[in-house]
Amino acid sequence: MDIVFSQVAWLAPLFPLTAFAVLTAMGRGLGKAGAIVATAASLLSFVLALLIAAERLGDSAEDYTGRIEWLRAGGVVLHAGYEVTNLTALMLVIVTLVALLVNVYSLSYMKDDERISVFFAYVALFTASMLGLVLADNLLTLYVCWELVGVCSFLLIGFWFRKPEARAAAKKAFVVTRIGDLGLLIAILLLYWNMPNHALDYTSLYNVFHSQSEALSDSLTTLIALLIFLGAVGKSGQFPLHVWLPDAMEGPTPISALIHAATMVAAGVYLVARTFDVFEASPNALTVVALVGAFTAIFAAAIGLAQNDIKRVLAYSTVSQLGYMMLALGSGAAAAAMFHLFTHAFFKALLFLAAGSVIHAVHTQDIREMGGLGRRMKLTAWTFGIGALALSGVPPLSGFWSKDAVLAAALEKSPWLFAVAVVTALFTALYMARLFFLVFTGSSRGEAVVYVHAKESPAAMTVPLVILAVLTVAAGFVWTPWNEWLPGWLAGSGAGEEEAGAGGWNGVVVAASVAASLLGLLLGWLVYGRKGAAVSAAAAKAPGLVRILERKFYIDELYDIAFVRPLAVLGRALHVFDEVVVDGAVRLVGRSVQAAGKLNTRLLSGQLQTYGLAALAGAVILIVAIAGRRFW
Amino acid sequence: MQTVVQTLTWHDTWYLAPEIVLAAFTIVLAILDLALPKRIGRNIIGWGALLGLIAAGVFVGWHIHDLSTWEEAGKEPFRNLLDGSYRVDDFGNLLKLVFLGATALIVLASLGTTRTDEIPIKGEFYYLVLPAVLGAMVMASSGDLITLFIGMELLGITSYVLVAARKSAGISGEAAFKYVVTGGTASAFVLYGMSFLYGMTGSTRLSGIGDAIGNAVAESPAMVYVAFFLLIVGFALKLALAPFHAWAPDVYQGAPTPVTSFLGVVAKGAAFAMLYRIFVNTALYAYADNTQLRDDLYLALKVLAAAAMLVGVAGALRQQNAKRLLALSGVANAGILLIPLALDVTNFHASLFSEFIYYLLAYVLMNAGAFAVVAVVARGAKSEELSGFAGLYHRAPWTAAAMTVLVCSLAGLPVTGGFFGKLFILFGTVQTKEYWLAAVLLASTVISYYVYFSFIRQMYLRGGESELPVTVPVPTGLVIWICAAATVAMGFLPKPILEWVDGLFSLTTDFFSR
Amino acid sequence: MLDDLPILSMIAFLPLVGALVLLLVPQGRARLIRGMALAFTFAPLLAAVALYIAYEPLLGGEAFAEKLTWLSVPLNMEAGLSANGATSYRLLFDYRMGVDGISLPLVLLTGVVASMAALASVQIRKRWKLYYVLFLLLQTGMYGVFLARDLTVFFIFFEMTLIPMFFLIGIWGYFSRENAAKRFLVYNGLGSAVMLLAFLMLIATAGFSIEQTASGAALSFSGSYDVLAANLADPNAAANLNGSMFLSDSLKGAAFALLVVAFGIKLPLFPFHTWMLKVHTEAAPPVVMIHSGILLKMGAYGLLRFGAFLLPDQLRAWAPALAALGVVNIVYGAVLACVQKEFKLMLAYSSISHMGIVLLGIAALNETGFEGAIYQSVSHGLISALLFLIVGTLYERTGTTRIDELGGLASALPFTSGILLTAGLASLGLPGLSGFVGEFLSFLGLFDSYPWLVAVGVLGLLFSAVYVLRGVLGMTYGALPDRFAGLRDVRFVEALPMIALTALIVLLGVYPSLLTDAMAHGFDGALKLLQSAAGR
Amino acid sequence: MTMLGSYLTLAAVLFCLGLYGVLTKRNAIIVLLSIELMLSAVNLNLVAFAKYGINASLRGQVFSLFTMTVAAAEAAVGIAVLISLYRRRATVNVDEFNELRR
Repeated sequence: MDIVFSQVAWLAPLFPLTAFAVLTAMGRGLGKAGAIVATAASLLSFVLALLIAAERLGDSAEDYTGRIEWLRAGGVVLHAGYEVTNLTALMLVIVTLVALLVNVYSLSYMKDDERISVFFAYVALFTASMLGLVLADNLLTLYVCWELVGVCSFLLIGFWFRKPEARAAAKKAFVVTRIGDLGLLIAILLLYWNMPNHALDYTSLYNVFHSQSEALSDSLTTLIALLIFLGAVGKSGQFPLHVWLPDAMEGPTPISALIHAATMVAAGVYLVARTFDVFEASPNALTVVALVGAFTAIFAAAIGLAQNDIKRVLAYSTVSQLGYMMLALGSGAAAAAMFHLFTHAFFKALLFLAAGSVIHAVHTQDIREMGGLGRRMKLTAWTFGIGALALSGVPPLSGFWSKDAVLAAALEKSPWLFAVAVVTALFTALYMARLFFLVFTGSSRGEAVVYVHAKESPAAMTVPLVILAVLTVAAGFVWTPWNEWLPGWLAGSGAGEEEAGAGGWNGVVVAASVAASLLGLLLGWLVYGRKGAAVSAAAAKAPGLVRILERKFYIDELYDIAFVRPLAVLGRALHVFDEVVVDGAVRLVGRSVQAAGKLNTRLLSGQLQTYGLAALAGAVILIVAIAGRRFW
Repeated sequence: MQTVVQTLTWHDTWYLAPEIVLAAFTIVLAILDLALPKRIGRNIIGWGALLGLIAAGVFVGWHIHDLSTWEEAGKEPFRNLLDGSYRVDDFGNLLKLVFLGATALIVLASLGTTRTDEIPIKGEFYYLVLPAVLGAMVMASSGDLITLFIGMELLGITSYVLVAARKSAGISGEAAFKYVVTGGTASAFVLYGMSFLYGMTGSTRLSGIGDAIGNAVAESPAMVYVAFFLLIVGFALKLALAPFHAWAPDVYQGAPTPVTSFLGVVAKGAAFAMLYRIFVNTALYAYADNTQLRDDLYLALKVLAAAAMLVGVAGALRQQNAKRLLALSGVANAGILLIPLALDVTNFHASLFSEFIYYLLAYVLMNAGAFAVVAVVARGAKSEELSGFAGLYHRAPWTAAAMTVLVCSLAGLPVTGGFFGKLFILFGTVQTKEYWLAAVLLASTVISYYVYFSFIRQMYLRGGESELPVTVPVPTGLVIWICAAATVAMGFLPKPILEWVDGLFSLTTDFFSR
Repeated sequence: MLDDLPILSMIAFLPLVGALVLLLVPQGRARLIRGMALAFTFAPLLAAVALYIAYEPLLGGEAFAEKLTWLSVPLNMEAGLSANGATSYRLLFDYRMGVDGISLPLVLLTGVVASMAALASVQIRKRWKLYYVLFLLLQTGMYGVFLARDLTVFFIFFEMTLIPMFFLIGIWGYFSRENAAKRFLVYNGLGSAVMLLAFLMLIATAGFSIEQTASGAALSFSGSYDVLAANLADPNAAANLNGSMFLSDSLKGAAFALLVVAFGIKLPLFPFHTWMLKVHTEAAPPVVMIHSGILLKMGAYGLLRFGAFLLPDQLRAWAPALAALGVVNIVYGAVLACVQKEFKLMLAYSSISHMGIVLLGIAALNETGFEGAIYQSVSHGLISALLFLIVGTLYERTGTTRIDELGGLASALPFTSGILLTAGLASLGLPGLSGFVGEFLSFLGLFDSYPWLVAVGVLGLLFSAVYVLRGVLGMTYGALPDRFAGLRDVRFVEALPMIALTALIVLLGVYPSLLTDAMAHGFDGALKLLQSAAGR
Repeated sequence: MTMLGSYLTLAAVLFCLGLYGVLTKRNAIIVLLSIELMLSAVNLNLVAFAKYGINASLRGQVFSLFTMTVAAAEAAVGIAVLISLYRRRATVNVDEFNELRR
């Protein structure tokens, strides 16, 4: 079957890029019109993505690759190229869809901001680079886009630049993710010098690593894998580089939905999946991935239990879910990971947008000041509820299926990981329940005025919610025990996933996960849902534990002591060194010359006979030194 | 052995024409000065002196031409008078031209600037310059210790008087006294050395000494060393090489500005000429017989040069008085001028004289020019302090520009005569692998940036407290611009001069051939 | 059509002509002076672009090379030489100009940055005429350095940059400008003195050439690159001159060490960097644009030109040291930049850090590294020029460039802040902007031989993120102090150079082949030498 | 040769005396005279060499004649300068001739 649309896949990023160019060129004057332009662009690329996916639905669609020579320096030839596989097609759909919805949503969410066109320009640039990242056929191109999405997220986090917190959060996000990026960069350098004929594209990677060819030593492979994973850790907010993601919630809520829930943060998972051959070639690396993923999952979920900012709760749940995906990858089930990524994108975006709609209504993010909103904004409440249930893994919502697959994979890897995952599931359900009940049920705890004026958001915001809700419900059925379509389709090409059906129907798993989620929800209802349940019920029972959780295990403080302060100290020390020692040496030379001059001036006392004596002394020294050698 | 004394023939007077002309002009002008009534300004005598200098120069040029024609005719291009106690050769002639030219510039400049309160009896100054130059010329072209000594003293004594010419200022007298004592002591050292030289070799003829020195060293080396080191000390005093330099700033400051620049240029040049005559004709000539003596002496010269360069610039760092500053930079430049003589003569490096005279010429130009500017500025600011230069860029932009060129040349920045002069000397140093000396020269150059920076700072970066424009008298302005232009020209086209010098001068014929 | 007129000399000397013409314009006619200065600044840029278009990487710059004997100075011959049958013995100063893949990008850079600086010179408020005269002289010096093909000519042009720069710093700078100027002069004077010594060593030992004429052997010394390269590459060259000339390795080593010091001062290399801090902080922004945009690059250029092409063995021997020094530069500069309160100082230190990357590229000893070094030089030139352009406009409006005194400018000066942010991102090596390519190539080049050094050096990228964001966000983000409320954003005149530079930075980041293609084959000769050096 | 030796020694002693005088004496007149002393040491040398030196000749004596005359002239100028200076400063103490310094 012919693949016309895949050949023009490069148009997908081009639409938003053009939009970005137009918006920046036009400048702020554009206002609302700019927003329209950007939205139209994202619509175009969404359509294209759908077409591409559609033509690939048939199983035997072969991959399409197109590349140009980007730069030739001496022996080095670097390419820029794109590749369309089923995996990329899937990602294309996800990204463009969410982007489109967020664009629509923002049309009304951001309408009062005078920099709205700037906002949409950034979003467009982000969409473009994200699509580029997805389409890239080699690691260098990916790295370029990788950095670009990072910058866009930085720009959007700091979009409300007058807020000091926003500034700090933006800086933090950029720097922390950069740590990971450097790992990726070194990995690329290593690959360049060690791959046969310096190839960096996935196909060659597949050929080299998959065929167990002895091109690279095991240790080297592991090193490369780990470095790539470091990059993923940075982007996907895995422990220990997760600290930036919660702070990133300073950005406008649609951005949190688009970048920090659905797409960019998932890029790390995508990267690992894309270069999965490297990881498969090194079991140790896989184990590391699994462990980091599992730990992050439970760790973030635990923190999520005690947060009071609606967006931060979601942020930590994002971190935790990304941990799930990493766990799946680490367990060798890339398909499961991608599946979870797929579903998660929808319900997490849904949750964020719903949260946005809430914030839009009550102008606060602190759940302790909310409550009873369910009666005021039914649609939001319902959609949020669906998302929450999906996230908690309640069948038959999409979250259940994907989490199921992950858990199954984990169980294959090791029972301990499985256990951890199950507990995480329980936590997840618990904090989602807490969130839902505190926000939507019970009676309002904020000022009455706000509550009274809180009303359902306009259609532009609710429609995306509904769409996402539908998807949340439906998306899960692409891979159910009785319909293993997705893994097969993914395996059809690209990341190459033989042992696709990692999930399978495993009674234990299902039972455990369902039990965990239901238990969690029940707990949540008991503590927060019932009449007269106190907000700080948990805090009252176990204050110490709760404080630790509220302070996020003091990780930020730890880093501050461990890295930030020492760097500053070192800097100041070097500054002194520079002034005193290095420059001091220079000054010393100058001074000594000056001193010699002064000495000479002192000699010029006007006393003729002093001159004479000096001269005589000089003469004697000269003669003794030179003629003397001959005679003594 | 008793040599037959060759007497002076009428025919020989032709070869002495330049010297005779100068002597004649001196007498005539002196009488004129007495005869002329007071009301007539003494500038006439100045112009007369200028005329005399030019006339002498013409004759020198004529001689140079003659000699080159002889060379083409296959005849050795030099002439011995009084069987070699006086030589007319290219070495002498070239230096004579330099001296005459320099003096002419100085006289011309002084015609504009000297006021009665600086030199009460102007005429005196003008007709005393001539015998001084005469002395310098004699030093340049003598082949005998006695004549050398006469020339030296002629120059010395007249310049004592010139230094004292600024009767009004007490410092002038003090400077003169200091100069007399130093100069006298220096001559005493030189003479004492000469006496030993004569004693060891039994001849006062440089050629004779050169022939005999080999055995002398063999017999009693100590005496020869004594002789030469006495000479070195004497010349070090005369050239104000460190650490024999302390008198120079005082004398330069006290003397009238034109005299100062005369001392800085002509007196130094003459001393160098004498140094060349003696050392090349004896030590270098006897190299074949005895390398050790030569190595020691030349090492001494190198050390002196290095010391002079460093001490000179270092000392100049803190000077606030323009003339003292230039005096100390003169010390450094004396060191630089000494280098070529001190370098070995090898297959690949024999161009010591070209290096020397090229830098001497550049130095003459920049020094004369700089002193002319100093004179002009001092006239405006009533002081010779550097602060007098403040804001010169506003007050006299063109003069400031010229001064910038001259200062650049002093600092050895391209593209100026000073730069190429230093470059050639450096190249010689590197060719003879005296890297340490090259390093010292470069170091002193870098330090000298600081020194000359003080001029630039005053001229460009400081607003003068007196923003009144400086009036530049025509003759002085002329000199300033001649110097500046020539400096730049020497920077862009050193070739003609060097070709010319190379064509005329040759170690063997000018020094060694009898 | 270009190869029949001396385009290289035109590029080099058009500004000089401009300066001379300018001297004749009366002081008062400010507008006329400015216009002419601009004209004579853009003329060479256009010429350079024409050259770039006409330049054929495969052929190299042969078509454009210019050679005429400027001075042939006689050296007195001793009997010994004539005995060896030499008939003439001279010191040649050839006026040689040439262009190749290394100098072409830098010439273009010079043109661009100089033009932008000229545009930015609207900020200059006093002594127009002198300023522009010196400005033009400076340009001649810079073009000459990159185009010269003879040591003496190179040195003269090199010195020609010294004096005008000294005045430009000393007269139009900020408070302690005199101090800065003096430092600049003496420090760089020292550098050029050391360089001169090394040059003379090379000329006196490796600069000789003997041509057999009818009358006999004509022996001459010259500093032309070709002669030197030929003699230095030929192991038994010393024999050509009955052994009395020596090209001992020790001497070559000494010469190279001197060159490292000389160009290290310009670059600036770690212990020799303190002078340029003062210049960065005290000089007027347009002057700093030139200084940090072009003059620093001369160091890199000199090391490449004389290291790779004349003394490959020594470069190879020094490569580890250079790489290590490069890493030191990167980290040292970056860490220091992280704690600066004065934005200009921060930029100065970041320049140190970025030039360290250039060193890495040079130490890589392969084409990738070399091209990376040049690319990095060019991109850093553009970026720092842009940054200081902005610094100038900011200082003009706010009267300060201290990070802790500024803030929230993005709301008052959105355009400027946007450009500033872009420049900052470029300087922290964001892909898609020019900074990334140079850094990536340099790292890539060096990684083969010294992976660990690269691994450390990459830290520089992290720190650069830290200090750039700290500085830029500190100035533009956050709340706007009331006293800046009334600020007005840039006028079109000021915006123009900003836009142009930004466009170039983006262009070079997106489509690097623009430069790399021109550089292709530029290093072939050097690489051959290095190979043989490795062989020995 | 012994004679020569003793003459030279005497001359050396004279020279050193003169030098010592120049460097230490406070009275300007004495300083000038010390210079003369040094010069006469030279003359002694010359004459001694002329008599006893290798290939003795009149040259040395001639030289010494020149030296004397010149020395006289020099002394005259010296005294003249000193007198003009004395008119202004009313002292001949060398230490006080230090208006020019630094």
